[in-house]
Amino acid sequence: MSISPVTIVCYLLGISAVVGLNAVILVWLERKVAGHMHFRYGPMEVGPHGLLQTLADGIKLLGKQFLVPDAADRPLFLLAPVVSLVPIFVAMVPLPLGETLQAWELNIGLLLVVALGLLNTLGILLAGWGSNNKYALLGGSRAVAQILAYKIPLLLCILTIIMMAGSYSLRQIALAQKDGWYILYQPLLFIIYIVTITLETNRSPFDFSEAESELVAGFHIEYSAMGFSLFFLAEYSYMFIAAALASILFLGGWQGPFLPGPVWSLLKLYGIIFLLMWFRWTFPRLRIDQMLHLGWKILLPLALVNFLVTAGVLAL
Amino acid sequence: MNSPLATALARIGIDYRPRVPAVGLRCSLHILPEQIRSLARSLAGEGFFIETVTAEDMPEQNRMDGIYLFNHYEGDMRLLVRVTVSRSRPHLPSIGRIFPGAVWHERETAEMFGITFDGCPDSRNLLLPEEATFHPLRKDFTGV
Amino acid sequence: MNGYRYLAGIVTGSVSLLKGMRVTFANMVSRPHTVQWPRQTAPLPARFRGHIRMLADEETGFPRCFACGSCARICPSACITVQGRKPGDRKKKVAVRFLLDFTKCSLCGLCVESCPARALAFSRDYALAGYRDTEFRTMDLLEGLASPFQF
Amino acid sequence: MFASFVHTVYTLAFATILLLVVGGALLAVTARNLIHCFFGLVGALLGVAGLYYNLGSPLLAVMQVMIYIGAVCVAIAFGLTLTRKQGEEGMRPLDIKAAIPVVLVVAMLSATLKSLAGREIVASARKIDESRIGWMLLGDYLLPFELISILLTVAVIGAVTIALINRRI
Amino acid sequence: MSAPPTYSLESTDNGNFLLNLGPQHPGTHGVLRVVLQMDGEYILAADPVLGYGHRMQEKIAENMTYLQALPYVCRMDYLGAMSYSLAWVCAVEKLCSFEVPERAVHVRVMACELNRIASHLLWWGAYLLDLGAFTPFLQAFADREQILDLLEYITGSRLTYCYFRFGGLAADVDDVFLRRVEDFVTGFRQRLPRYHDLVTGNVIFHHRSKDVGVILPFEAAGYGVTGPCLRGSGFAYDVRKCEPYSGYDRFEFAVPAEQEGDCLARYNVRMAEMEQSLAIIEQAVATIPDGPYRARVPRVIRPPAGEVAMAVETPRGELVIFMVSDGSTRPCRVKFRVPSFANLSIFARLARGQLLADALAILGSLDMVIPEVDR
Repeated sequence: MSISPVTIVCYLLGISAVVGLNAVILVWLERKVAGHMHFRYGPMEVGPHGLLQTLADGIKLLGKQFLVPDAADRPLFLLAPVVSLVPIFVAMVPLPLGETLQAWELNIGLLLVVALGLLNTLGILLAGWGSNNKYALLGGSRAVAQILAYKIPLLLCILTIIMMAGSYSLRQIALAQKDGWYILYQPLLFIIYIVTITLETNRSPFDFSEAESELVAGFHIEYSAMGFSLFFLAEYSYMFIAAALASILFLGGWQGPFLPGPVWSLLKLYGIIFLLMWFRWTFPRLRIDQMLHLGWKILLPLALVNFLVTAGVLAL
Repeated sequence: MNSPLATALARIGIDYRPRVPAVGLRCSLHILPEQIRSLARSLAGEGFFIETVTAEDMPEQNRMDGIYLFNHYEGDMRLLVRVTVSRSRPHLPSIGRIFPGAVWHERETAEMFGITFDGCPDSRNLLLPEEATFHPLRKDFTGV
Repeated sequence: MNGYRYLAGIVTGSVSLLKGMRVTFANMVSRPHTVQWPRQTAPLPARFRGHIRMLADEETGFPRCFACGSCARICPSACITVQGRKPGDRKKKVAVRFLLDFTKCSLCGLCVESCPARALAFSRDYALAGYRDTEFRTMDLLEGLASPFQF
Repeated sequence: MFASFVHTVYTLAFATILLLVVGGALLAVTARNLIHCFFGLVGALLGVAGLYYNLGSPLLAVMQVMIYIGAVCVAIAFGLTLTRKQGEEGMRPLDIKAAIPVVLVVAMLSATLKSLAGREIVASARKIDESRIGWMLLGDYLLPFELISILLTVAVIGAVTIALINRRI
Repeated sequence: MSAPPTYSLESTDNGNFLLNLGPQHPGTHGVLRVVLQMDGEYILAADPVLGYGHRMQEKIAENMTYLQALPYVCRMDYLGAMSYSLAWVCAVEKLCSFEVPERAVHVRVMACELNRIASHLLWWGAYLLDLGAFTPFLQAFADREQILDLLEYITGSRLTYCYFRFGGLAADVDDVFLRRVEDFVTGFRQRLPRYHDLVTGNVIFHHRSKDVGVILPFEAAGYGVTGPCLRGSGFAYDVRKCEPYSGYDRFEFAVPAEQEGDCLARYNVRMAEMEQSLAIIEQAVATIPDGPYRARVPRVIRPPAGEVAMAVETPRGELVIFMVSDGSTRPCRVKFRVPSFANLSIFARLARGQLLADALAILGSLDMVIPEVDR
């Protein structure tokens, strides 16, 4: 309990750096992946292979005017991007990216990350409601309907892992996979988990709350400049957290031969993020009721059966 | 020759006189405004579909022709129906309740030629602005 | 039976998704189709229709146009203005003014086809840019050509 | 010097949490806009989670966020997005009935303060093992635990019912 | 068959609200505006508002000579411009009884079918874009680009070709073109399975398009639905077969039709049509004769007085140009019966009671070109 404020400030700075850098890299990576899947190059002009394009875009966004619509609910409208972004800084605290690379070893780290992941939806709802725009409102209400469908299978996945590792601590869970990654024991669970994090991070084929072809831009339709980029930052940071969690829960975290721990961590993490991008640029979007069907009638029973079977095997 | 066209026309007592389809028309009729609804009903019953409703303005003769094109999904049975109305107060009965697709064509014809379609379920302008009252496809229209 | 169909549906569905992912992955590792303009340019076909330009007579270097006006008459969007004058020593007129309103031109090419003197051709300019619309509203096609009336 | 700085930071953090609880609660009961009320509630619950943390039980704090914000509030929000009829504007949240809880709360608070007067307050509970909580929940307190779980089910069913009442298609 | 939708701007009580979809919306493919009365995500009534791109094409055509109107006609449907040109030149040729040389007929058919494939490819990508998938759009573009290159090679233009002339073509094709067309046909045949792998078999796509937006056969007749939308509802009606024009009776091809009438049926019809178009192109390339590419026609077109209805199967369906000539150099009355107009008119009927996402999928599956609707 006795961490000095200086350390906290250092950690916050470090986490901010990770959040910012991650967003820059992911935006670039997303554009490149999308481009090459489309027989295009993606950004090529700013920097080698367009590496600095995101930075240029960020500077451009900084210079733009942040518009608040007259009809918007001003306090809610301003609060929404902040509500989306702030939990990330806390959720990154217990993530171990290496043997020693962890801001704070917390014995309930996993629960903290999962709990804070929920606040993203509140941010989206806030934005949807505060914008006073019908498309945004539809986007916000879709996000709320979505959370009910995926959260329970997600928690079941996590419960199964907790049961296997016997700890809530992310570090302990990773260490418990010293001899064999959980993905080898639980391939089905891994698939369910990947689907639920696709839902959690609002990415295609589940990007209902921003559904471009239906709701134009959904919940962030009225946001410009920094408001928009904060949402962007939040989206990519949630991806980072979800993928980090996946690599820790199923792929043994930082553990791997030859390479140092953080490198393994980032490799696994970005591998999973690439998988999410691959989904996005391949699949059409589901309909909202089909997503509910998927969540309640496919993911939930599978996760539950998997949970019970695992419990049975562990009890024997 | 027992084509749907002959059957449909026979039912309302119109002689079927096929034309050489060199001009893309199997048959061309000139009927009275009162007949159009019963003709449309008879054609709908035989499975004809509506191709278009339009008009032709002939200011020299001070008349205006409503033009209906019907066709059948079995193919090559295009029927042209002309209905002459007065140019000063053009009125035609609407077939929008028989062929729902005709409503848009009638709305377009109404705004372009100033023909009133009696009983059309929707009489707003279709392509022109809501408040437009001019009729651009009339021959004497030269611009707003 | 229902349970079987439920599971079979999940399996075949997943397989179909994997198939799609295989296609996109194959796309990703294949060569991009885009041409990185302006560093690279795509080849222009021989029949490329740019804005029209005036051809010069090989002997005199004067414009081939003798201002018959058939291009201006046939142009659907009325974007050609042409005037000619008869030099003292020749039988035919020579164009002294040939203006193209490129903002209205629809590049249909009817003028080129209709020209009895074969004086018009398509240019190969495609990346036109300017600071004012007047640059394209009155494009002078006689620019750079010799004229019998210049002293 | 440094210690006092640390103290100031902690005080400020605690003040923020208090502000969140009290402000959120006040917003939740006084706001005229339903969604403002909702986010007041969220703020108050978050603040309570902060209080739990300050009392030395991070597990409880996280559970507070997960269950109250993640489940209950989302269920409420779900209901909100489905029933946007009356009550967005023009609702009168404060009438005479509102005085009753105010009186009760004031009475309870004063009683608590009176009983605490003169004692030293130690903001640190004994460190508890999470697995013990688990065993307790599945052993001695199984029935209350299951009863509480019904709460969420009821919330979800309620939301669905509200949604179905007005569904015309 | 029911009356068109009625809505009133005031009826927003009971949780209903009006949603203004367009005129600038990524799902409407152009400047189409649809006023939707919504109950949450469900659409109670839809009212398309047209005319944002209205240019009075019919009046323009009536004020121009027959030749001058030709470039304008292409501008209505910029994705199937070849078919539009073909309809216009064929209508005039029918009025004047011009003969068209065999070589020109083959090239016309080739160009139109290439254009049809290009249009279907664009539709394929755009429809999947409506469903939220991005890659198909550019995958389709990669192949469409090759078709545009081919057409640009012979016409000099990539979108609004203005290539056909009364009595023939504007310019002849060479052997290079024919060889490139053959290469394209074989290449595209090989690439088609990738389209099916990526989309046709996809389970999400199936869920999104099956049993969505069903056009019943009797409704199709009532609204005059044409083209692939019609053939998805069980009618094998194709103008190329029913009233062969421009030598289509010389080529062997099937008219694919499906019974279900839903978005998936329309999708399957278009996919099958692309293969049929490939077959037609193949035959046209194989049998193209030598000879003139353009018949001698008078310089000034002055058709005899009369009327003609020229039907052409564009990528979107049956286009009828109804033309009345009074013997002068300009048409007296021109009516364009455009396929998108009829297909869009059924949208309000299909959208009622659907989810917003489905309504956009239906709109996409109807394959609209808004400038064609607005004219």
